Amino acid sequence: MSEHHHDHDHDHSELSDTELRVRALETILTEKGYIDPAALDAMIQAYETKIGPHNGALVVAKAWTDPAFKEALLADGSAAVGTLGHVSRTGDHLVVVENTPERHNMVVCTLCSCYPWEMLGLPPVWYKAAPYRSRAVKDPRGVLADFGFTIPKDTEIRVWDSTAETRFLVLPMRPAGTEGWSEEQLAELVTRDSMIGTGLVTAPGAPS
Amino acid sequence: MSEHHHDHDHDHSELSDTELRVRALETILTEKGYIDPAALDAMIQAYETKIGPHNGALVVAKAWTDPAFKEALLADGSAAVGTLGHVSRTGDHLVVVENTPERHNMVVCTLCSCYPWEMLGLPPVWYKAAPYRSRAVKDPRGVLADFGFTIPKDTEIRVWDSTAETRFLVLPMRPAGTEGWSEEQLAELVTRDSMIGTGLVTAPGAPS
Amino acid sequence: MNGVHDMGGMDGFGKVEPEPNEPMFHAEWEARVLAMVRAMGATGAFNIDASRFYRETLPPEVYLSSSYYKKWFLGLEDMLVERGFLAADEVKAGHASAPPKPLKRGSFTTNSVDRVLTRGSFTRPASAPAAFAIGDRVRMKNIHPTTHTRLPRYVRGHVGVIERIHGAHVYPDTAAHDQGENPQWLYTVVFDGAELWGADGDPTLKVSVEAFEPYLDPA
Amino acid sequence: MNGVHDMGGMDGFGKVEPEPNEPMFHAEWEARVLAMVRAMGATGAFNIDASRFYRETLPPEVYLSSSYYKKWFLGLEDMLVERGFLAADEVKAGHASAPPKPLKRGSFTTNSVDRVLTRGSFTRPASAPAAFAIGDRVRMKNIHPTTHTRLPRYVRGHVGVIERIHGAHVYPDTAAHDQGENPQWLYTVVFDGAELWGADGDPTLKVSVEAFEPYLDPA
Repeated sequence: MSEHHHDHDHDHSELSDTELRVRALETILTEKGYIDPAALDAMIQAYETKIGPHNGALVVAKAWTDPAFKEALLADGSAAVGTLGHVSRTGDHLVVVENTPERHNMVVCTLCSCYPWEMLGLPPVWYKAAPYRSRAVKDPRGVLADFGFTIPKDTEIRVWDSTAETRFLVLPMRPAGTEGWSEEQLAELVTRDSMIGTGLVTAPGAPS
Repeated sequence: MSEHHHDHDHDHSELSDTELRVRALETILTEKGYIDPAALDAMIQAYETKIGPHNGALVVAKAWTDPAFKEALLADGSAAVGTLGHVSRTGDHLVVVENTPERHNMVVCTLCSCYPWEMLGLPPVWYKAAPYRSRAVKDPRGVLADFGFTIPKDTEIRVWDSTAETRFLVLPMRPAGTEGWSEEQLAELVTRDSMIGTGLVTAPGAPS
Repeated sequence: MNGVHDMGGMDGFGKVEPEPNEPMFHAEWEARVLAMVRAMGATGAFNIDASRFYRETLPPEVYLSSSYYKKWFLGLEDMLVERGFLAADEVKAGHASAPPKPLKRGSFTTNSVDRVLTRGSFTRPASAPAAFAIGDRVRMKNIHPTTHTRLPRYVRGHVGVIERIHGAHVYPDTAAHDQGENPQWLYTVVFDGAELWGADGDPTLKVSVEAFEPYLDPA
Repeated sequence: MNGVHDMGGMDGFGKVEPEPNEPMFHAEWEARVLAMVRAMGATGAFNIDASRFYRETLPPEVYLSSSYYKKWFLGLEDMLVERGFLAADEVKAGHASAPPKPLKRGSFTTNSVDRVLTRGSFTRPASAPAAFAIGDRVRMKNIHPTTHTRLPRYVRGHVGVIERIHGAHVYPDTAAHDQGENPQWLYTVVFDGAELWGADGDPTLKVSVEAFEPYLDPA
């Protein structure tokens, strides 16, 4: 049972209570002159339009097709991503970790919800909820089973607990059958979960 | 904030929901022939009348006045209590631990609510609740402060975590000014909390 | 299991709140729950370790927000359904509709009350001599079973001293899961506060746990 | 603090439940809460470490039963009241009635939005050379502060290996409590699964944490 599933807020009367309290707080902050509600609108709009897994997908596709970029990316994620005009605001602390047939990487934040917003957007509910946060570091194969996949039993599983301001992006394995594809085509294949380590990238029609 | 304070059952509608569910379960168990409700009545009546801290208080008072009994009690709590006609059903696993000017004992069950029922009755809500269970083993002096008292700062504090079926009874220090008192008089002074280690025994008019 | 029930050393639960003149029960249903748990235990439907495990496996937010007897009730209901003494649709209907399951020690009647009021013994014959003696230094094993255990997290990996030996007792780690009484030597192991809590710990603190032999390594 | 937020390695929370086509927000108020937290942070009313600490100190049953943005909201409200940016009676009334408290970096206006969208840097000049090198074995200290820390319980006392060095970063343990940025070297420390979880652990598992130098002892 996920935290979300149990959320008391899903009760309608409590939902409206929360809504009312949130509105009241915004009213007070506005009346105090601390914030301009229009600035909140603009911020929310930016989150809804500018960030998201498409940013990470472009970085992954580029790494798959440009060996020099990949090398730079693994050496210093922030610096390498900074060289791409279309992906911005990555911050200084991006660490990119590469999946290989020998090692599968998975990212968690056991203490709260640290996540590479600039690369992947806002984290999904499950990433911030107790089942994932509690089990990822102890039973990652059980967690992957909840996502419906398994990895070979002798593959190392490396779990990165994001306990500081470093942020981790998994570079998934490029699927077979995508030789000669363009960066744009490849980027279409890259899912958010594959960059967290809770999914694999598969090509349509290709064996996963 | 205690667990009790937050108890959702205190909401009236939820209380009646719990009541209804409890009654339904008893009905089913009865209809199945597993239990006789009259036997539950008899059991509850026995708990309400036969067990309670008066049992422990008698043991403590006896130990204060009878050095041989005290020695036997500290060596084997169950055996020593078994020799007293008026205190029964102690079980095999009673351990009595003595408070001295050098050492203050305190009993907790961090994992659930283990407690010497036969000596002290059913445990109070606070004993079974998270604040006591979580803090007793790490910050016992803070816990004692919640009970409104302190012990000298160089007195050893020994906390007994009841993680098995052994049960612990604290033998508190006999208060000054009670020389010559009878066992019965002394037993009146002995509080439940003093036998858990979260209280001291004081004599009326005597310095605590 | 590493559940929220294993709360020794946790912060954030607030002050202890003693209740003056606390009644034995805060509602009549609490007494019925207590009595049902004791009665069904006496019939042999479950042992004390299993009943603890069912309470521990309540959803953590339920465990933390429910009163004590509410947890007992929820654990009892789950346990009786899962072990086939009740059907989920009977619970829903509030009435029995299927035949009972045979009880190891028979129904709980007024004749059984006395037996419940006398505390059972958990001592059993030992199958081997005790591996440790009073005064021995031991390190608590770093185990993380998802099943029932009585080794709290806050002492795992830490070094203590054997202070008392209680004989061989029923082993909760197997008994909770109907894997037998599997008696094990039981010890009181005492730790310095600083060993458990580091430099910030109370220097006058000593904490003991009751530990079964399989929890211990020589240190 | 040893709070319920520190849940790495805990059992009993059930399955992970991915939500297909999950929306960015599940209600409009969630977006407002996110924006208010980011905006008030940008005004200098609090830093990210303080905001985490206020969420961690919510009552544990509230922490576990509230949705993510509900926790953000509750933590924000507590923090603004406790730091004097709001009065409790203003919250109750739903309107401001007292003069504002001056903000370190001024009001949050449309001109401030861009600044929030660019992630800040937590790197700071180091005051001393790094005490550890890549490949060094280190033991995580057994600390149990009641204040904010980023050293999770499940690695305390355990031995790992320094794998990466990230430079000196703002130290959350002091920054959360307005005791300064106090920059400390930050390392990736990697552990074998068996070191953390014992014999029952997944033999193919390795887990790393990001650990500040004060958390580490040579091993």
